[in-house]
Amino acid sequence: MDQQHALQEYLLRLGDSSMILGQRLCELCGKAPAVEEEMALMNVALDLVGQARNWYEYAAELEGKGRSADDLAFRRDAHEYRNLLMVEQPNGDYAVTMARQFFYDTWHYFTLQGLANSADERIAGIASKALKEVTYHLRRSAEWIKRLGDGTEESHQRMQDAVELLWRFTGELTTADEVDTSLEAAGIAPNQQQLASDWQGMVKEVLTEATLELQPEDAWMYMGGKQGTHTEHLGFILAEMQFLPRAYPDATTW
Amino acid sequence: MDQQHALQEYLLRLGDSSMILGQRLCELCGKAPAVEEEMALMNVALDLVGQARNWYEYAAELEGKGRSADDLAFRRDAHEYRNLLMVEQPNGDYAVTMARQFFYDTWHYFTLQGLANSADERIAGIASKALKEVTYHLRRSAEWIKRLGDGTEESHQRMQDAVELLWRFTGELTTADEVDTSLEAAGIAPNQQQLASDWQGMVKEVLTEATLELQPEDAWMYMGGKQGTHTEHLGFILAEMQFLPRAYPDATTW
Amino acid sequence: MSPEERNFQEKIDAEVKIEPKNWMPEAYRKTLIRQISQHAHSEVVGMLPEGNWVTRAPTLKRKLQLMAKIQDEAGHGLYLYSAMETLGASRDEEIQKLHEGKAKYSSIFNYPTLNWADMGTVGWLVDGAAIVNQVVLQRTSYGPYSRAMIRICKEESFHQRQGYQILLDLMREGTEEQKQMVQDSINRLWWPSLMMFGPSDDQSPNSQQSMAWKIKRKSNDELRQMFIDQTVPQLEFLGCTAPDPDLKWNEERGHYDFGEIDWQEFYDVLKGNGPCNRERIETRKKAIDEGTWVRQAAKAYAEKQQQKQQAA
Amino acid sequence: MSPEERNFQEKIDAEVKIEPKNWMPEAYRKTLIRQISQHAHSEVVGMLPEGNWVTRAPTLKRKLQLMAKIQDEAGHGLYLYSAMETLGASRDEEIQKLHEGKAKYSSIFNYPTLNWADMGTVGWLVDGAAIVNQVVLQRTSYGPYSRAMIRICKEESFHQRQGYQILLDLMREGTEEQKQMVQDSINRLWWPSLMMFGPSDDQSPNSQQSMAWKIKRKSNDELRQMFIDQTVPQLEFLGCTAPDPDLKWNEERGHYDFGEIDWQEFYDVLKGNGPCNRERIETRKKAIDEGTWVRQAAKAYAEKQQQKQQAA
Repeated sequence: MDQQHALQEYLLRLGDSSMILGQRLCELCGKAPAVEEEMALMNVALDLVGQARNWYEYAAELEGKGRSADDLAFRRDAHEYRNLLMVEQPNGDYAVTMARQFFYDTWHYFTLQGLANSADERIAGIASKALKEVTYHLRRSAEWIKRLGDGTEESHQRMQDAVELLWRFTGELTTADEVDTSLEAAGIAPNQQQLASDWQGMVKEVLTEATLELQPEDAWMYMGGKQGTHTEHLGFILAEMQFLPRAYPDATTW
Repeated sequence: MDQQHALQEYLLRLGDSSMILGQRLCELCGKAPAVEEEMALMNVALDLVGQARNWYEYAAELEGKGRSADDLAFRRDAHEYRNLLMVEQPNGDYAVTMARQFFYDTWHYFTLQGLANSADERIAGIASKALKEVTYHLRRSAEWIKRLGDGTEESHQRMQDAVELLWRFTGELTTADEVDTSLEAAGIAPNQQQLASDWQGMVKEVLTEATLELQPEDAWMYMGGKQGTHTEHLGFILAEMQFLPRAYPDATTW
Repeated sequence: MSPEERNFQEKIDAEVKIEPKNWMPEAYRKTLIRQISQHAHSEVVGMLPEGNWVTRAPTLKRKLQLMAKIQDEAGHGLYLYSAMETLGASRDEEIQKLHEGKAKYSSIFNYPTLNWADMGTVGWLVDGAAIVNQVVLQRTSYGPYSRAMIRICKEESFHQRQGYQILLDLMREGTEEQKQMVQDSINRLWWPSLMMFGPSDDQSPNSQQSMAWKIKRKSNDELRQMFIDQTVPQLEFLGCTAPDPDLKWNEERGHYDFGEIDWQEFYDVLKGNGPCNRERIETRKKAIDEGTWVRQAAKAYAEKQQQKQQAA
Repeated sequence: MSPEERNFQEKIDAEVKIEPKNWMPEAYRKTLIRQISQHAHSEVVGMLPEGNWVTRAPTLKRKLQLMAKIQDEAGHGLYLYSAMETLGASRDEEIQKLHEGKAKYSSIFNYPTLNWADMGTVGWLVDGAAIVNQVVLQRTSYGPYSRAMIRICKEESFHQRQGYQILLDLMREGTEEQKQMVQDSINRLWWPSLMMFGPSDDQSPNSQQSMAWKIKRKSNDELRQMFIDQTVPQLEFLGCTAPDPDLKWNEERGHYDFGEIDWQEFYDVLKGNGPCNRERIETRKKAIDEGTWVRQAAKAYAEKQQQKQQAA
């Protein structure tokens, strides 16, 4: 795989994953369990969409076909999206929202930590800035895993169910494909084995502290998002998110 | 108001109302309370979308701007839609689904009964055919009002709540505006006063038989759909329904 | 063999249909209940991957076609549950088993529908594979099932042609993007469609008895080969390819050769580890659970009405 | 007048802020609790009409702006609830009143947001009207409220400019359809924005005492006129019109004249009969009700942690 193509794919994975998770969090506006959470969720979402914009801008420049960051966000259909399946899963109850966030934040944190030392300076710059934000995201979601896992009987059960529900989407977070490994070889992407073991270590630590049962390591895993084969949810997300640019194709400003 | 314009508006009201209610029923696919209901709901939806197509075809011809029935369905944004607010309301529980259906079916039935004698032959033809279908729709939804209203304590309460929830959207069914009255004067649309009193009579009869409390006649009413000012729901319905034609504007066939 | 049993088997051998009131071996009854209920569940679960696109159908014509197809499937479900009930089985109990993961349905519906062309491919390949199974089942030994199959096959054939037409229109008159949708759809659904015929014959332990009872009339591998042989020319006519490098005509056998099915995936999905197993069952379970009060109300109302009539 | 009361009023008259620990008349406290909680509720309910478009914002830039604005509003809500709590009120109880329809919030949020331009108009007109109110409230007599207002006003002004910029960009560089969105949006939100200042002075019984206490500092009609006077030139600069044929400059008064507000609509919406009253309250109630187990868990966890620390 040529490096330019791999890089292009990789940037879309980063951008799309942040974008779609940000969009899912936007859906919760006005629906969070407390006003503090309204503010925090929107804050995290804002960071994520801001990061998505940075990745998209770089991807658009690299592509050099005159597409803008907005075009990448609003003019690609589901099969062209490269986000992780995890982030497109529905919000569910707050245990699901937070379990999804934690699994993703952990991946995001270690990925950015690696990318902050990327041989690609533009990537290193974006990642370093994002890492500060995501450090907070991870601290927050890990805290919620513990609160709900080790809170009441009801919250424990809900969080255990959420972990079990989402577990099948975690394989994609720790499984490298050719894009990942070729960029790792080029010093652009982080060490994939390290990333997987860091992810597993953090998840194990937090779930254990939260008195939650770990899931089987050999569990069946649902993958494909990074390569563009998604779950049925993504199409609906995009239909809503992209409505205006698509309904008013002649509009050049908004 | 010139008659051509009024007729154009009126046809869109008929088409859009059927289309949007058909779309709402499509959302229930696989989610109905029994397989018999799956079949019946899809059957009603199929009738409605079929009728919408007939009204759209006539509206498109009348307009004479080269737009097709599909263009009318899939290329107009919310403010151009002329459906009744009632039909865009969410499915809710089955009591809400059925109360919405019954209020609309009653309006639909008496409207079509009038239109079957329209001075406009094309309208009379479409309406006569649709009336057969809608006679069944009304029989069915009235039956459900009674079943749920006079079923169990729980179903009675749910149906009473549904009637109360949706009542504010019934004013639009029985309130004529200039479009309605000018077409009535031309012998094209039915007698609006008759329509209102027929609607009220039928609703009163069925609710009473269903042991449901009638709602106050002077209740505040939410209107505007017929004139293009909708509730916040319609935009989301259209974003989903229109995604493909809008995302692939160059496609001429599907 | 008891006289009843002998009489039963003689009827079967003579191609006389077994009817609900006839004596039948308990294993025959159980096998049939399992098979017909699976088939009924498949019709109902099969509405979900289509329901996923019915709100997004791109034209009025296609929307109406898809709605009519879904309505037919609900009808098939009802028809099959009725056939099953003639064997003394309870619909509620069988549905309960489905929701508990104890009853099966066609694994193909555990794959997601990810683009509009899937509505064509599901009609063409999935209904196509179903028909290959069902055409043979029209001659199945149990009367009500056989008659259900005759009726269902007719409608399924219509759906299949309609599905193929969707793909043909997209390939002939579609944009480049639309053509890619078709190929992408075939790439995703090709192998799962071949898996619809079940495990290969040497892995299919129950088949022999079913063959003797004429519940089944051809082996899984025979049916799979029939399907491939009829489908490949249609595939070529579309101008598409299958995601199988080993697929080629074998002059000697007079059949198409094809690659090995990924049996690991087959058994994974069967065990519940398919892309949508969880969602499909949850959706169905939720529908029936949340509909409990509705069905109870309908029952209560019917009883009240009956009492009123008796009192009058 | 008791000595405390005299002392209190003297402070007020001397523009010395009242602080939480100072003595205050019970009616002053109650009036403030009502006013600040209404204001806090308005910030939180006010997120909903914007939340309605945040998933559909048309560009990354606009999406980020809208998200930041919503985040600010949640912050304002928290800040105001805190100010309210300094008066001894309970946030949970006040929110309970909101959900029971006993507490008010700004009626403007009972109108739907129906097109993207509403995200501009809400910023320009709605935040604009809020600022006119709030600028005066920066000098309100209760210290924590006054300080909250100073901080909030700064952010609101930013939102207002941003909202106006959305409209200006659409009017200057937008397509015909986009310009129509803007005018349509103004047509729908113009009158409800004017209603934000409350009933006319002769219908506003509580105002006089509030003025004396300097909780309020200008009358409803004065504020409304200020708002109109500052807004009409901006409207003209946009190249849009107001849905008010009586709106015109009165040389003599040095103010704009404007038509009569539809007070029937005003009181209808106040009573709960606005387009979205029901949905807004239901959404908020659902969020808080469904979040009960989450808040309970957080509390239980915090207690456990505390116990562990004490044990250690």
